[in-house]
Amino acid sequence: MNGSFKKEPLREEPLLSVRDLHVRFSTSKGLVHAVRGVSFDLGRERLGIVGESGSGKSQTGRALLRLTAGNGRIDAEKLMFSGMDLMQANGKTMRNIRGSRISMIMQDPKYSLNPVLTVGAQIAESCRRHENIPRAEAKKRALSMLDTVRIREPEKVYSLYPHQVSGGMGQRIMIAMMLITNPDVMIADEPTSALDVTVQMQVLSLLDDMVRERGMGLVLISHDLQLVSSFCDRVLVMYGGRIMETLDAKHLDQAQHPYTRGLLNCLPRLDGRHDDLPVLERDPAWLTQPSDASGVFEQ
Amino acid sequence: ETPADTFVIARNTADAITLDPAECFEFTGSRIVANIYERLFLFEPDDLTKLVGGIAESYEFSEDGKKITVKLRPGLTFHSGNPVTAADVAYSLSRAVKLDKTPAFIIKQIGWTADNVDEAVVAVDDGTVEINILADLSPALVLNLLSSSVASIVDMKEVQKHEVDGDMGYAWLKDNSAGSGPFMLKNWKANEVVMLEAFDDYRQGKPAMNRVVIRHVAEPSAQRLLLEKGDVDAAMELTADQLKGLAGNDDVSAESYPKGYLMYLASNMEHPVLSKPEVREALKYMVDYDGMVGSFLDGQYKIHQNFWPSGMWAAATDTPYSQNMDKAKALIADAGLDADTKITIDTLNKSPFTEVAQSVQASLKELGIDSEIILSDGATLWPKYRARKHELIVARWGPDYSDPHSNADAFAHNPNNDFEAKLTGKLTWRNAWPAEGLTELTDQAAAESDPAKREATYAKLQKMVQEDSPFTIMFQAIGTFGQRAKVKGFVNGVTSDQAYYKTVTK
Amino acid sequence: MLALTFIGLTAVTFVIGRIMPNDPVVAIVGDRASKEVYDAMFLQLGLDKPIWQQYLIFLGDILRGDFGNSVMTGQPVLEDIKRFFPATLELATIATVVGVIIGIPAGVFAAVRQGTLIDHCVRVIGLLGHSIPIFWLGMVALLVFYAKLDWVAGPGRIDFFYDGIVDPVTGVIMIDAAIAGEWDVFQNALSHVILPASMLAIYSLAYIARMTRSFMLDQLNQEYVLTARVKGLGEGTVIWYHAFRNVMVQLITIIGLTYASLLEGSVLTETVFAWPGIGQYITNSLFNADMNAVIGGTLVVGISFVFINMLSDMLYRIVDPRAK
Amino acid sequence: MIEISDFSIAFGSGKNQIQAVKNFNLSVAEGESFGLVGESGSGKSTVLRAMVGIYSHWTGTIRIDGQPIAHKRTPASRKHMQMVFQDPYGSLHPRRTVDATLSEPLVIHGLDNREERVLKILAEVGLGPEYRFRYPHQLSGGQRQRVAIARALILEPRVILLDEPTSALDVSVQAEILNLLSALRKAHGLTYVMVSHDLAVVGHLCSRIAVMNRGEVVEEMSEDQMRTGNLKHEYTRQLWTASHGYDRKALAGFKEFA
Amino acid sequence: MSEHTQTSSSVVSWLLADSPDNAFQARCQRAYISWLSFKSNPIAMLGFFIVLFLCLVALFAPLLTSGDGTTQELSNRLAPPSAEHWFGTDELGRDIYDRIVWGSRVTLYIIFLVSIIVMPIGLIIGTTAGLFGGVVDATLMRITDIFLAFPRLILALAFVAVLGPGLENAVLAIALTTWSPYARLARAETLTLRNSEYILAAQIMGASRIRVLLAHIMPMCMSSTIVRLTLDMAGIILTAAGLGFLGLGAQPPLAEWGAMIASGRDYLLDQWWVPTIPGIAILVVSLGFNLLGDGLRDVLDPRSSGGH
Ligand SMILES: Nc1ncnc2c1ncn2[C@@H]1O[C@H](COP(=O)(O)OP(=O)(O)OP(=O)(O)O)[C@@H](O)[C@H]1O
Ligand SMILES: Nc1ncnc2c1ncn2[C@@H]1O[C@H](COP(=O)(O)OP(=O)(O)OP(=O)(O)O)[C@@H](O)[C@H]1O
Ligand SMILES: [Mg+2]
Ligand SMILES: [Mg+2]
Repeated sequence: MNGSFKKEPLREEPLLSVRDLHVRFSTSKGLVHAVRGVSFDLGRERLGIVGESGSGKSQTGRALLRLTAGNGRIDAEKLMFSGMDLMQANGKTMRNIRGSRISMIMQDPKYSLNPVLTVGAQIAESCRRHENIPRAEAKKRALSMLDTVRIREPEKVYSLYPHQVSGGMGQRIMIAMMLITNPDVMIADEPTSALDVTVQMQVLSLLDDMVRERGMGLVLISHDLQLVSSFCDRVLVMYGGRIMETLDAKHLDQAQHPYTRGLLNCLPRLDGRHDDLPVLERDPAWLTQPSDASGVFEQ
Repeated sequence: ETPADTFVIARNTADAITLDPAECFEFTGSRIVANIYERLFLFEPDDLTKLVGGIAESYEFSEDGKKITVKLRPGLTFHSGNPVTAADVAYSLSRAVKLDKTPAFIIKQIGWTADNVDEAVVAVDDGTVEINILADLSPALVLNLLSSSVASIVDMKEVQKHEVDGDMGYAWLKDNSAGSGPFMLKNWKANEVVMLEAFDDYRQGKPAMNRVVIRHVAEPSAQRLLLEKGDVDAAMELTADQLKGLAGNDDVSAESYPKGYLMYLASNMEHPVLSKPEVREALKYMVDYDGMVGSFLDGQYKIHQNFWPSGMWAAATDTPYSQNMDKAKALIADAGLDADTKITIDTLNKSPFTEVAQSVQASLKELGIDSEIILSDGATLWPKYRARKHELIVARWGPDYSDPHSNADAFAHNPNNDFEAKLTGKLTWRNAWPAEGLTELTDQAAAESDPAKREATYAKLQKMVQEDSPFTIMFQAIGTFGQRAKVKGFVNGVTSDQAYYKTVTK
Repeated sequence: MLALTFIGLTAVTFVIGRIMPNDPVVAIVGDRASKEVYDAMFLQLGLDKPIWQQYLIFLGDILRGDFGNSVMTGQPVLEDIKRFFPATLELATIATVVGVIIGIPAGVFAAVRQGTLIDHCVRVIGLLGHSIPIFWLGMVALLVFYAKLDWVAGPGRIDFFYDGIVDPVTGVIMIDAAIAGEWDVFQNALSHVILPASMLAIYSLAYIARMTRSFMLDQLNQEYVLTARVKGLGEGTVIWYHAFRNVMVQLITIIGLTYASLLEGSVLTETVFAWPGIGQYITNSLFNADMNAVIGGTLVVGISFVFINMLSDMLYRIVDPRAK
Repeated sequence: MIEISDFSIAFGSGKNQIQAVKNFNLSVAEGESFGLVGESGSGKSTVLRAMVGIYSHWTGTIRIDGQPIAHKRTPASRKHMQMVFQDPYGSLHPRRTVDATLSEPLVIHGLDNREERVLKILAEVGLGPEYRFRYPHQLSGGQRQRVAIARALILEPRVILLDEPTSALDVSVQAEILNLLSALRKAHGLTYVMVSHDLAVVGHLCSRIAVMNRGEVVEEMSEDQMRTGNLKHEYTRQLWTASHGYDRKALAGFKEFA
Repeated sequence: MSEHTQTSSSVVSWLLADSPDNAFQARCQRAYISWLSFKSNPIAMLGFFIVLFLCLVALFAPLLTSGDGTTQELSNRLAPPSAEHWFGTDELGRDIYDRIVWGSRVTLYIIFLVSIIVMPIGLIIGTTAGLFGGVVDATLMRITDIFLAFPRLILALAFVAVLGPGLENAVLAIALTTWSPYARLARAETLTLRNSEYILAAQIMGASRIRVLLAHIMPMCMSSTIVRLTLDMAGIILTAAGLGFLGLGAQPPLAEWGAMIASGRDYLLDQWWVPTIPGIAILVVSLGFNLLGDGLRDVLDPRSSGGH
């Protein structure tokens, strides 16, 4: 079902390499350890991260951009991106990387677009920030980008405000905004869960095309295991801030971990009926038992 | 710093509503009118108790004392350049009567009405006016009445030029001037500033100050800052306490002058308790005269217990009462009050009325009478007073003109005590006190032409009011103001039209 | 909608004029007037007519721009208002502008550094500004900056020797002076206006800063701010270009309200600084039972309030694309 | 049990008028479980809301148990039909404990034995008595949804309308709620009308399904038809395809229906 | 000691228990949690202590003073602060400390009265307008607009003129001029609440509009109203003082701080303590309320706590 593109050799030289990533938040109720020792590599591929709510998917994604909320702290053995350890990078370097080399697509276009700026301005801003090009040039780029994400009347849409576009269109605009700088890595945090199924497919296909055409590395975060496995090449399954299992999307049915199996089984299926859906039984030992599961490329 | 030829005064001018002498009856307005207009007779700054001729050069009473023939000074001119003639005099007096604004009652006492005033005041020739007295008044009283600012002489030609719909220039004169006094009105912006300019051809010569500026400054503290800073030459509303604070500053001096205001405590005779003679008397013994004058009234008021202010002709100055709580308590015991007697004290929401009322309240408490103070602004208090709705009131009274009749009429004269009579101008009526016996005596005094007998009658009247009336007259006001040390010759008199800018030098 | 508010406003003003225990006739003729004079004025004022007729007459007069004469100043009320209102306008405008110029950055700054010392300082100073009895502060300010340091001019709107030099075009002396090119006058007027305007500015500043802070905090938690950061934008751009634009939308209403409430005139400030403003005018009129002036002044204040609200609504629609 | 015919409703007026639902017809038998699917904005919620009387400006007829219902509802007429909302965070009053939320309908309808009833219904939705005095913020999303279901059930209605009851929940919690719902239906013989945009979820619970698009029903099908993909309308097929996960090739044939 | 810690810790665990046993415990828990988050805000705590202090001073006024603050000692007027008169004496020789302490009662009284008038009026009008909409909304909001557009002092003066002077009437007048922004606030909030699902759920259950209004919407609008009221308290105290100064508020010899400033302001330059000490009292108390309000907003405002 998934795309045919896969250049195996790329796996040998990851775009992004994460080792032992931790994200901790200090709150009034004490320390929240949201991400606990996550390690993975990302090549020019589609990598999925799934897990139930609160399992640390989004925080993992954000940590890659070092955009954790003010009360949070990131620790990692290494966070390598194209030969650079992001853990050591200063604010300026990070800002230069964000948006231009690593980008992120957010979940809900309704909230993640600035309501008082035209969508065009928001798209153009991205490349103006990173490429220092004149306004007119930026606009041209933005228009062609809108065209690329298959928006029909780019000129018209360019001057619309976020509340004037539909959810699907908003998500395409979001994608255009993040793709305009041609980043190497794209993190998509539940990019379609606010959309209708059909629109969801269209947006995913768009992302698919972008990865294919531009050779990006894509991290797709979602809680829908079925969807992710049908779209991605590899899937990391997270629970309680840890990676439980890494799967090749093709071999989803061979998932070993009871958690992964639970996630799969509790979905109602279109083809075949259960009277009662199996419910996920969580085992506290999952959080403590040593796990060698990681998304690191095998040496 | 103020310019050397300009006299700048800081004052709360919120009361000024008109500068037309026929209508003006407010403190600020009267002071300004007195410097713009002249009258037939007036008091010069060198002796404020002696009435002298202003525009009048000489006068003569007829045999029967019913007619005064006045000769005008020759060669006087108005600000417009028009000569001052007898016709102007006749016009001015008749205008005041016919317009019939608030102060018109002063000269209407002479018996003048809109219908007869043209016959009563006649210009015989350019320099002679004949004045007929149509009421039972002594000619001495009439001269005093004619010295009040409602009898100011206006420039007939100039005023008539601005007449609209037969209003005798009423609309125009409100904020314009047409007089012959030492200053001309240059500019009046209500609640902001009044500017006067010296009149070159004034009969006594051009005043030293080219300009007089009266700035509206409501806060005494702000006035004081302006004065100490030298941005004004005089600050008119400094309290006595503030004057003490000026003591260390050699650039400024604290000044005072006697004022005509009396502060009194009055009881409504319709009140079942207050109308008891014992209670009334107890009030007079209860007041802490010395305590107040020795403290917060210090420098602002002095003890005065008669209805005619000292510093004026025929004023009695004895002060027989002082605080005597034992006597007061005994009187109250005689009156036999209920234990839960509670009364209200109305007064103005201004210093020192509040403080006086509080002192009264404290004394009452000592007598075992609970009381509540009701503070109001004038707009609320006076209508209440006029409607006889008060119980006790701490208020003040100033003479309308410089003759004892002015106050006798208020404190000792009440021809009809009925509520329907609405003699709201009389304090006797307001307190529902019939003033039996005193009313007739007051009429007699007004008509008496022998000055000695008049004086004796007024002495008697003052004694009577002092001994038995709803009024406990307590204090007479002292005007306090601050001025720059270099200012000389700024004279202020008992009545508000006795403020002289023409003698000021810096 | 506007007309409705206007009619309501006139009706309430009218009713207030009628229920005040002051006798409007006495206010005009004085209390020594004879019964005839009193009755004549009573008829002239139309007080014998039924109340609704009186109201219609009143409404008609107002629509013709006739507010009657003020007893207190002897002038047509409209003339008075033309004189006093610009003085208040001047103060209110400066105060609001200062409040905006200082209050907004302070509020933004506090929000961005939430919980730090700076934030607490801005908050406490803002709250202090809101809690100080203004006349007291005014007196102290006069004492310090005028009497002791001599940095500014004292009470009043302009020194009398500069008075009357420029023709009143707008009524706002500084503008008039600027138009006429009389820079001495301008400077004098400026030096007078600084202190009273600062007093009011402290008020508006405190309020604006506080509101800015809380709006900004809301906005900084929004997803789109994260989007902007993801794009690699600098902190300045994120705050001032992205978040602040949204704050501005909300601030417009707040600033409009502040401005409108300052236009009502602050009696205390105007009294302390001998400032001939509309607040003092209305209050004095009220104490002198000068109902024409009270009604006129109140109406003008009310109308300007409605007008400013309308204006801020309009501005809101322009700035906020969501409000069509 | 439920009979809706010629139902239409519009919002706004003049140029801004939106015809939310047009000529909607529906008939649900007693004890049946009926599903409504369709994309966002297709009018699914609107139908439910009109049925429970939140909107009153619709046209057409709605019959419950053969009785036509009036546009303005009386409290008594509301008792037999209750609704569960999509957002478990927004459908509980944040300032009221579970107990207060569950007792209120009893107070309104003057039922006695409140404590007993509350405890009983809590047990039924799988919450122990220890949850009785908690506030919504002390509950997880799934627990909140259970409370919302309990609230709907406490008046012992015969019809329950479910507006996307699981779409805000995690997959694992969704399973629990779906199980609970089907168990409750069996136990009480309830009639369900359930709205969702997820075909699989509707398919799991419902025996008959109507597909809505732009305010109109485009197709009605049985559960079996849906499982086998035996569908007539193009839009329905497209929806069905998309529900099977990402499929690039199929996408090419997608059309715009919105 | 140990016993004490034990009981207190058992109380705490009772307060923090996951599953409260009854409605009372649940309510206490809510309050306790709010208190905890409130407590962690030092500025708010400062405000809280100031207000608490005010209440204590008012409560124990008779114990804290030697007289009732109305005794005049004219021979000792305008005395500077000293061991005998901590805050000096005023123009009538009254002890300013005593007056400040007694004045705290008046201040509290004003606050109490205004609160119990403004909150219900603002809430009822605002929520009714918001919930019922249509003509009701239009009418109520026009009335609100008119009150909002009116110069406040004039309106207050007019009310007092009608009602007569006195502290209660002044408070009533203030309340009548203060409610309009509250109505607006409540209406705006009601509009957002009106379509929220828990309100719809209540309606579906058959709750009458009145019930929805009183039991569901009002409690939600309450906290923002309380916050706004605490923040407005400074202005209310000052307005009351202004009315007192104009003779329409507290009547002497009642010690009311605003009136004390007003009557003492002529003494600012020479006897600074006469107006300054009541000024500071007002400042501190207003500041206290403002800080408290700020803190309460963080705790009570549904947007900033709880929810999602
Ligand atoms: N600012 C923060 N302060 C404290 N804890 C936080 C903060 N942000 C996130 N967390 C906690 O971190 C954990 C992981 O959160 P994260 O957003 O990564 O979950 P997720 O897997 O993306 O869940 P979802 O599917 O709901 O988006 C959660 O338990 C969350 O409560
Ligand atoms: N109160 C309302 N006022 C105006 N328009 C409304 C209102 N309620 C719904 N609509 C409109 O009616 C249409 C149908 O809305 P409805 O909520 O029924 O859709 P839905 O199928 O439930 O969508 P979703 O899956 O997003 O919940 C939409 O276009 C919506 O904008
Ligand atoms: Mg997430
Ligand atoms: Mg819906």
